[in-house]
Amino acid sequence: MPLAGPIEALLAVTLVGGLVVMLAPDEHAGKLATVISLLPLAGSLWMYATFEGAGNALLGGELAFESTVGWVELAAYELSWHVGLDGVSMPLLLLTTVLTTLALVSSWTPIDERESQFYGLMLLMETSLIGVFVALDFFVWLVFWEFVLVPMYFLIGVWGGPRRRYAAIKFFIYTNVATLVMFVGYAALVFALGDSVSSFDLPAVAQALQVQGNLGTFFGIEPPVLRLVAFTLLFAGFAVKVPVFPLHTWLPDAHVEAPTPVSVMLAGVLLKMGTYALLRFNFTMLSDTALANEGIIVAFGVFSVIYGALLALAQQDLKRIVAYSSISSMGYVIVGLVALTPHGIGGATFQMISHGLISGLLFMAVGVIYNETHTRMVGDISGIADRMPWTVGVFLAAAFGYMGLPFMSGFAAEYLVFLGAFDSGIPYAPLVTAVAMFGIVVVAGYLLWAMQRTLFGEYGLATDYDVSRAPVHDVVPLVVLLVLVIALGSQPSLVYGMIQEATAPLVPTTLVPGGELLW
Amino acid sequence: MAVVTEYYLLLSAAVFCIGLYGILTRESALLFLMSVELMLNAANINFVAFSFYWGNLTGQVFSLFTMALAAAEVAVGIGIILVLYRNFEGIDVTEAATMRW
Amino acid sequence: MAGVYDFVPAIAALPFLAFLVSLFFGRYMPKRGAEAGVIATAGSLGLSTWTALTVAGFTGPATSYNANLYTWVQGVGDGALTLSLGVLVDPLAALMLLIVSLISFLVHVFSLGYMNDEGETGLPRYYAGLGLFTASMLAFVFSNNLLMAFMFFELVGLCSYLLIGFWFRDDGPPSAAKKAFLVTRFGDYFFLVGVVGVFATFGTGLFAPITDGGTVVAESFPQVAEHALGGEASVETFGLETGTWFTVLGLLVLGGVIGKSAQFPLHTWLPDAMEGPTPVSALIHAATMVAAGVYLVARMYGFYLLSPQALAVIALVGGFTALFAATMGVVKQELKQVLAYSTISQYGYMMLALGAGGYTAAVFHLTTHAVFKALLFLGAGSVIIAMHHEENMWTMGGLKDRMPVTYYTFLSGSLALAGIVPFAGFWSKDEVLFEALVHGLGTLETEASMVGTLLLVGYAMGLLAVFFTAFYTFRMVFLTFHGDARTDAARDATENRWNVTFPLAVLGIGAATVGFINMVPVAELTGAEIEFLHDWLAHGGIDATTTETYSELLHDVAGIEAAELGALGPGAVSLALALAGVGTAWTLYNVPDPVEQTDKLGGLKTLLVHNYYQDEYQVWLAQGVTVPLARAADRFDQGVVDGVVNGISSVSLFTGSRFRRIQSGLVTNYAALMTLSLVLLLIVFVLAGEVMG
Amino acid sequence: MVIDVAGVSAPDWVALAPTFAFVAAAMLTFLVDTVEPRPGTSSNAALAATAVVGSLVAFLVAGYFLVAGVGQPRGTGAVSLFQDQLVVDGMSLFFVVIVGSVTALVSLASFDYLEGQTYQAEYYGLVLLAATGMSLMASANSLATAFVSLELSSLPSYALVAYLKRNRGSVEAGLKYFLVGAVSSSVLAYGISLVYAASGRMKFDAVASTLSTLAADGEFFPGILGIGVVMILLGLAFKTASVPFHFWAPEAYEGAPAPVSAFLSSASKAAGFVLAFRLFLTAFPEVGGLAGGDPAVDWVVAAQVLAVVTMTVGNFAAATQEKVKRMLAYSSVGHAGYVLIGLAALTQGTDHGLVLGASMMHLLVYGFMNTGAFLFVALAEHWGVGRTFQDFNGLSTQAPLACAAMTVFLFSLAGLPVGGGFLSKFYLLLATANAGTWLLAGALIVNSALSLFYYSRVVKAMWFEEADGTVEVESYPTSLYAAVVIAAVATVLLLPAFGLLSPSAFDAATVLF
Repeated sequence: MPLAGPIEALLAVTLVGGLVVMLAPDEHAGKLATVISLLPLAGSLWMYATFEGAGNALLGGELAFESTVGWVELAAYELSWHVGLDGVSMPLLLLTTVLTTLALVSSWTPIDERESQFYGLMLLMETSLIGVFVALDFFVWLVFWEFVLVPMYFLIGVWGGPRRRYAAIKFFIYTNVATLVMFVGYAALVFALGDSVSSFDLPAVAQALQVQGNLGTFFGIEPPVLRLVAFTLLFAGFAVKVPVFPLHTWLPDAHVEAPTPVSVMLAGVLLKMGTYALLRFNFTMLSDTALANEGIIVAFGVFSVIYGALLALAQQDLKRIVAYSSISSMGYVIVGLVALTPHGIGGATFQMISHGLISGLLFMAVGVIYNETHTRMVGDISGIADRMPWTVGVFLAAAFGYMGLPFMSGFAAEYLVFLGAFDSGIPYAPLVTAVAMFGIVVVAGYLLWAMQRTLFGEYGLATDYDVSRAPVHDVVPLVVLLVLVIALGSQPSLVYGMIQEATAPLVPTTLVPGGELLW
Repeated sequence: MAVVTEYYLLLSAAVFCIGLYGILTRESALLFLMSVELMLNAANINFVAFSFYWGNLTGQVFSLFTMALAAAEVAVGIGIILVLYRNFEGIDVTEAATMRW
Repeated sequence: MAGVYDFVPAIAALPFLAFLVSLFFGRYMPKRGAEAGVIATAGSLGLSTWTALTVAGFTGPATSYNANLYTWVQGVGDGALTLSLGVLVDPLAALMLLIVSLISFLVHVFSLGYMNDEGETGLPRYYAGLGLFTASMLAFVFSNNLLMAFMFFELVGLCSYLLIGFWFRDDGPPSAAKKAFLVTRFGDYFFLVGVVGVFATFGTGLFAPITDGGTVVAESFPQVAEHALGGEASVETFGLETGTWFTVLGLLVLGGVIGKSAQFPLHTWLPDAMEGPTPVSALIHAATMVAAGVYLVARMYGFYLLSPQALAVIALVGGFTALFAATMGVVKQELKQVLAYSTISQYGYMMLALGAGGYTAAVFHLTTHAVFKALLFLGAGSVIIAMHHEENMWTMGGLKDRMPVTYYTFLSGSLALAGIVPFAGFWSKDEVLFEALVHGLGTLETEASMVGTLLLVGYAMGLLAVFFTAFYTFRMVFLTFHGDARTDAARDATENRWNVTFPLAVLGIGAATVGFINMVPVAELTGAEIEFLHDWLAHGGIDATTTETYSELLHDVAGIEAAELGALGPGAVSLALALAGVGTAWTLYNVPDPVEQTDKLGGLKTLLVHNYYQDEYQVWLAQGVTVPLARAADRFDQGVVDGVVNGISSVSLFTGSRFRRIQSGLVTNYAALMTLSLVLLLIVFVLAGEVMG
Repeated sequence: MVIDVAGVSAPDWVALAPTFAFVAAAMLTFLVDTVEPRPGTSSNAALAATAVVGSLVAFLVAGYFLVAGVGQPRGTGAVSLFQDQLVVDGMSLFFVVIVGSVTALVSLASFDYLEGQTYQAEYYGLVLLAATGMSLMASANSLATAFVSLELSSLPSYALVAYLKRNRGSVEAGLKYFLVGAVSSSVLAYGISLVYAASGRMKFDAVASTLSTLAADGEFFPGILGIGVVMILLGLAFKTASVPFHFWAPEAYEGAPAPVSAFLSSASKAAGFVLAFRLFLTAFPEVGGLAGGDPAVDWVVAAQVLAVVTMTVGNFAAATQEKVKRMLAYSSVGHAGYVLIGLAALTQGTDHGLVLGASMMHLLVYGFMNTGAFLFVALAEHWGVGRTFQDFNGLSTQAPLACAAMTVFLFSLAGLPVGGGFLSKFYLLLATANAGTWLLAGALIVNSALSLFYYSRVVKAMWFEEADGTVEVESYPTSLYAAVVIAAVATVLLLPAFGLLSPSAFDAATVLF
C-alpha cells in the first residue's frame, strides 16, 4: 500500500508544519505552531477513537493503522518502512500529541527570541517522537530515535539557561553513545539469528527469538551468553534515556538548563522513549533473559527509586527537585516491567503515561511560577499562594498527584506496579516491593517541604519582580493536564484496557526463572 | 653466467635504504627529491631483475613507466620548490613548518 | 427494589458536590459557600438516618447491603485482578454514617459563627475543604473493600492537610499541615503495603462476602483467610507460615491505623493540628480523620480476630497510648491542646477495646466519644471566639456566668469525657475496661496466656488513665469557667449567636444521653433488655460482620476466652478513679485564682511539657538523619557519578591535545614516523608471520 | 567487442565514456584559455562552465551506466579493456559517480572562489585531469595501470594545493603534500616491484592465480610478498590519508584553497579506497585468507590495526583543534579510518558484500557531506570570516541558510539522522558487528561519540553564541552558495533515498568476491 496511512499523515503534518513555522515571522510563530499541532492532536484522538488493535505489536498482535513499504536492501536484509500501533504505542502517541500542544501553549510567555526557530524545532521533535512510538522496523525506529536529539540539542542549547552549552552537549553525547552501544547489541542478535530472519523488523526478530534454536552461536558466543550480552548492551543503551542509576547524570543538567516547555517534553515524553524501548526490546524479545536476571534488574529499579528520591530531597532548585523525582518515578517503571506479571507490565506502561502527564504538569507549574518570579530557588520564594492562588492550587494538585494521591493517575499506576511486583518471580518480591514503595514517603517529604517553603507562609521574593496572577494561557495547559490526570486516575481503563491487551502476551506462562543466572 | 636473483633483491633493498636514509637526514628539498629518485630506482632494479627471472617483459616496461613518472614528479617538485624558495627565502624543508598540531 | 441503598453513594456525593460548588462558585454566594455545605450535609444526614432505619428494620425487614458498583480497573487476561469500588452498608457502617454526617452538619453550622461572623477570608476554600473532607470520610465509611478504603483514607489525609493549613499566610499552620500529612503518610505506607499484600494474597479486598440470593458470589478476604487457616483454602503466603503471614498483614494495615488514629508513636501530628480552625479540629477529632483508623480496624475485625498476636499488639498500643497521652494532657496550658491529648488518649481506649475483643465496646466508645469530643471542641471554639482567639486557659476564668450555654454544654461534655455517671463516656469507657479485664483474665488460663497478660497490662494502663483523664478534664473546666476572670478579655466575654449555641445544645444533650444505648451494668442489675447497641451490632443481613460471628472467631480462632465476672465491680472501680481525678482537680484548681501546680512534679514536669521528647526524636529522624543522608547522596552523585562522566570527557580531550603533537609540522619527522611505522608493520606482519608460518 | 548499454549495443570503449568526459573537459579548458588568455574576463565563466559540465556529464553517464547495468551481472558483466589493464564494472562506475559529483560541486564552487585569481584555466584543467586519474584508478585492473593512474591523480593535486603561489600556507601545504607523496609513491612502487618479484604478474587476477599455483608448487616467498603487500597497503594509505601516511593531510587541507581541500578529502580519498579494495580483493584474496584457510600475509589484521589507529588519531586530534578547517582535515583522517573497516572487517564467516558495501556507501555520502563542509569553509573564507571556532560565533543570524546546510553536513558526518551519513555510519557499525570484530566496533563507538563533540562545537558557535559583530556578510556568492545548498540537499535526500543506491553498492561489492 502507498504511504497514505493516518500515521504517515501525522508525521508529514508535523514535519512540514515544523519547516513552515521555521520560515514564519517570529510574532506569529507561536500561534501558528499551536494551531498546526492541533492537527496531529485531533488525528491521534480520532485514531484512539477508532483504534482496533489487539495483542502485542511484536508478538503477532493485530496492528492498527499498519503500513509497510520497502525501503532499503541491505545485503541479505530488507529494511522497510513499517509502522503501526498497538495498545502500548497508542497511548504514548496520544501523550506525545497532547503534551506537545500544551507545551507549545506554555511557551508563549517564556520564549521571546528566535521564536519561529523554537516552535519549528518543537514540531520537528514531535515528528520524531511520534515516529519512535509508531515505527516497527528497527532502522526506521532508529532514525526517529536518534533524530530526537537534534531538535533537543538546539532547544536546550539556544534557549536554555546559563549552563545550557554544557547541558546540551552532555545530553547530546551521552544519549548518542547509548544508542551506538544498544545498536551493537541488537545487530549481534539479528546476525546470530542467521537465516531465520531476513530483516531488522522488530516483530520479525521478536518472533524469531521466541523460537528456541533459532539463535545460533555467533563468533564463538553461545546463545545463552549472547542473549545476556545483547540484553546487557540494550539495557545499558536504554537505561541512559530512562534514566537508570548510574547513567542518569545528564538528566538534571538538561532539565535545569532547558526552557520549561522543553523540560515538559523531556520529562513527559523523551524519558518514556527509554522505558518504551526497554519494554519492546529487553522485556519482549529477551523476556526469558530478563526473567533469569530479575534480581539484578529490579535492584537497578529499586535503587533508582530511593536514590532519586533522596537526591530530590537535597535540592534547592524546584526544577532539579522534579528532575530527580523523575528518576525516582521511572524506577517504578523498571520495577513493574521486570516483574513480568499482568499488572506489573501493564502498570509500568500506565505509569509511563501517568508520569508523562504529571511530571509535565509539575514542570509547567514550576514554569508558570518562574515566569512571574524569575527564580526557581526554594529559598528565594515564599507565600506565592498569596499572589497566584489558582496556579498554586494546580501546583498543589500536581504535587499530590506526584505523591500518588488516589483518583489521580499516579496512584493507579503505582498501585498496579506494586500489585504486579509484589506477587512476582522476583526474589523476595514482597520485601523488594516494600522497599521500592518507601519512595512514596520520601516523595511526600520533599514535595511538602518545598511547597511549605515556597507556596505558603508570608509572601516574599528575593528577585525584584512584581508577582501577579499568571496569564490565562499559562494556566490553561495546567488545568487540561490536571483534568486528564484525574480522569485517568478515576477511570484508568481509558487506556489501561488497551495497554493490557498489548502487554498480556509478554507475561511468561510460568514465573519460574527461565534460565540460570549467568553473571 | 647469471647472478642469483637474491643479490638483486639485496642491491635494490640497499639502494632503497640509502634513499630512505637521505630522506631522513637531508634538509634541502632538492636532496630530498634525489633520495626519492633513489628509492624509485631501487624499485626499477627489482622490476628489471625479476622481469628477467620470470621471463616476461612486463617488469622492464614498468620500469620505463616509473622513470617517466619520476621525471614528471621532479618537474612538479621543482616547481613547488621554486615557490617555496620565493615564499620562505630558501629550500630548507624544515623552514616551512608554520602549520602544525 | 430501588430502595434507600441505591442512594447510599449520594450520602458522599452530596458533600462532594458541595465541595465543587463552594470551590468554584463559593465566592459569589452570600455565605461564601457555606450554604452548599450545610444543605449537602443536611441531605447526607437525612439519607444516613433513612439508611440506618432501613438497616435497623424500621422500614421493613432488617437488611444489609454489599455490592460492587464501579469497576476501577478491569483486569485483562488471566491472573490480572479486577479492582472495583463498592458499597457495604451493615449496622456498623450505618451507625458511623449517622455519626459522621451529624457531626459534620453541626460543624458546618458552627462554622457560620466561627468563620463567617469572624470575617475570615478564603471561606470558599474552607467550605470546599470541609465538603471534600466529609465526602471522603463518608465514602470511606461505606467502602466495601480495602483498596477503596485506602483511597478515601488518603483523601481524608489530603483534606486534613488543606484544612489544617487553612491559614497558609502564617508560618505555623503550613508546617503543622505538612507534619500531619507526613506522619500519617508514614503510617499509610505500611497500610499500602498491607493492602497490596492482602490483594496479592487473597485476590480480593472485600470486607464482607457479596451474596446473590443467599449464594456467595464473591468471597471476602477475612473469610478466605479463615478458610486458609482451617486448611479449606490455600493462599500464597510468600514463604511464611500462614498464621504468621496474616499477623504480618494485619500489623501492616495497623500502621495506617496508628498513623491516622494518632496512636503511639505516630501521635505527634495531632496536637500540632490544632493550628487549624477549631471547627476543623472538631471534625477531625470527633468524626472523620482520627476516627477513620479505629473504624478501619472494626471494619476488618474479622481478619484481626484470626491473629491473637495482632490483637494483643492493638490492645497494648491502645492501653499505652491512653495512659501516655492522658499524662501529657495534665500539664497543657491551652484549651485545645488539652482536648488534643484527650483525643489521643480516648482513641487509645477504643484500640484497647478492639484488641481485647470488645468490638461492641469499641464501637460504643467511638460513638459516645464522637459526640462529646465534638461538643468539647465546639465549646472550646465558642470560648475562643469570646476570647478573641486567645487559647491559653490561664488568661480565662470565670466564664460560666457570662457564657451559660457554652458552660453547661461544655460541662456535660466534660463529665462524659471524665466518665462520670450517667454521662455517655462513663458507659462506654466502663465497658471498654470491662472487656479488657474479662478477656485478659479469661485468656490467662488458656495456652495463649501471653496474650492474656498483654491484655491485662493494657487494662491496667487504661484504668490508670481514667484518673488522669478526669483530672485534666476538670482542671480545664475550672481554669476556663470557674474562679475569677484573669484578663479583660475574659471579663467582657459574651455568649455567642445561635449558630454557635445550637450545635452546642444538640451535642450537649447528646453527650448526656448517648450512653443510654448500651447500659450494660444497668442491664445486669435490672435484667432489662436495654443493650440496644449489642443487639444492633449482633443482627444484620451479613453474618460475616455480626458480633455473633466475631465472638465465635474470638473464641475459636484467636483463642481468647472471657472470664466469668460481674460488670458492677470493675465499673465501680473506674468510677471511683474518675471521681478521684475530679476531686483532685477541684481541690487544686476550683479556687478564685488558681496557680500552676505543675512545679510540684519536679523533673517530671519538663518531661511532660516536652511530651516525652517524642517530637524531638522524630524531627531528628527527619532532619538529623534523612537530610544529611540526602546531602551525602547528592555529593556522591555530583562528585563520583557525574565526576566519572566529566572525567572521561576531560581525559579524552587531554589525550587529543597530546595526539595533535604528533603532527610536529616538520616534514622530516613525518618521514621518520612513516619509516618507523613501515618497519613496525613489516616486523609484526611479515617477519612474525615468517616465524610462525 | 561490443557491449550492451540498456539494449543498445556499443563498442566497449564506450564504457570508459565518463573518463573521456573528464579528459575532454580538461582539454577544452586549455582551449578556452588559449582563446581568451587574460584573466578576469568572461573566460572565467566559460572555464567554470566547461569544468562543471564535463564533470556533470561524467557523473550522469556513470550513474546511467550504473542504473542501466553496464559492466554488472545484470548487464553483460564486467567490461575489460586493453587486455584487462582496465576494467569497468559496478565498483568503478560507482566510484566515478562519487568523483564526478564531487568534481562538479568543487568546480561550481570554484567559480566564485577563484574570482580575481590568475591561471584559472590551469586550475580547472588540473582538477579535471586529477579527476581523470581518479576515474582511472577506479578502473585500474593491474599494478601498472594502478600506479600510473595514481600518479596521474597525484601530480595535479600537488600543484593544486600550492595553487595560491603567494600564500605561504598554500605553498607549505603543497611542499609537504608533495614530499610525503613522493616518498609514499616510491614506497608503493617498491612494494609493487616486490609483489612482481614474488608473482611475476601485474594484472590483479593473474597475480592471485599465479600466487595460488606457486603456493601449490611450494615455490612461494611469503616474506618478499608480505613486504610488498604491506608497502602497497601503506602506499595507498597515503592516497586515502590513513595513518601512518596521513601526515600530509592536515597541512594540505588547511593550507590549500578550500575547494581543493574538498576535492582531495572527498574524491581523492574515494579513489584511493576503490583502488585498495580492487587490488586487495582481486590480487590478494587467498593470501589474506578470504577464501578460507590461514592467511600467508594477514593484511586483514594489518587493515584492522590501521583502521583503529587511523580513526583514533584522526578524531582525537580533531577534538582539540582551534581552526575549523584543520578540524575538518583531521576528521577526514578519522573517516578514512571508518572506511578502512571495509577491508578490516573482512574476517572469515562474514558477509563480505555487506562489509565492503557499507564502506562504499559511506564514501558516497561522505563525498557530499564532506565536500559541502569544506565548501562552507570556502564560503566563510570568501566572507572574510576567521578560521577559528570563535570566528564563526553567531554566523547563523547573518547566513541562516548556509549555517543550516553546514549543520546538516556536520551532523551527518557525526552520524545523526539528518542525512545519509547516519545510515552509512550505522552500516559500518553493523559491518563490525557482522564480522564480530568487537575492537573495531568499540573504536568506532568511542570515536564517533568524540566526533559528535567537535562537530557540534562548530554548530554551537554558529547557533548558540552571540556574534561579536566584526564579520559583516554583505555579498552572497551565487555559485558557491548553490554548491553548498546542492550538497546539503543531496546529503539530506540520501537518507530516504539511501535504498536507491545501496543495492548497486552491495552488488558491486559482492562481485569482487
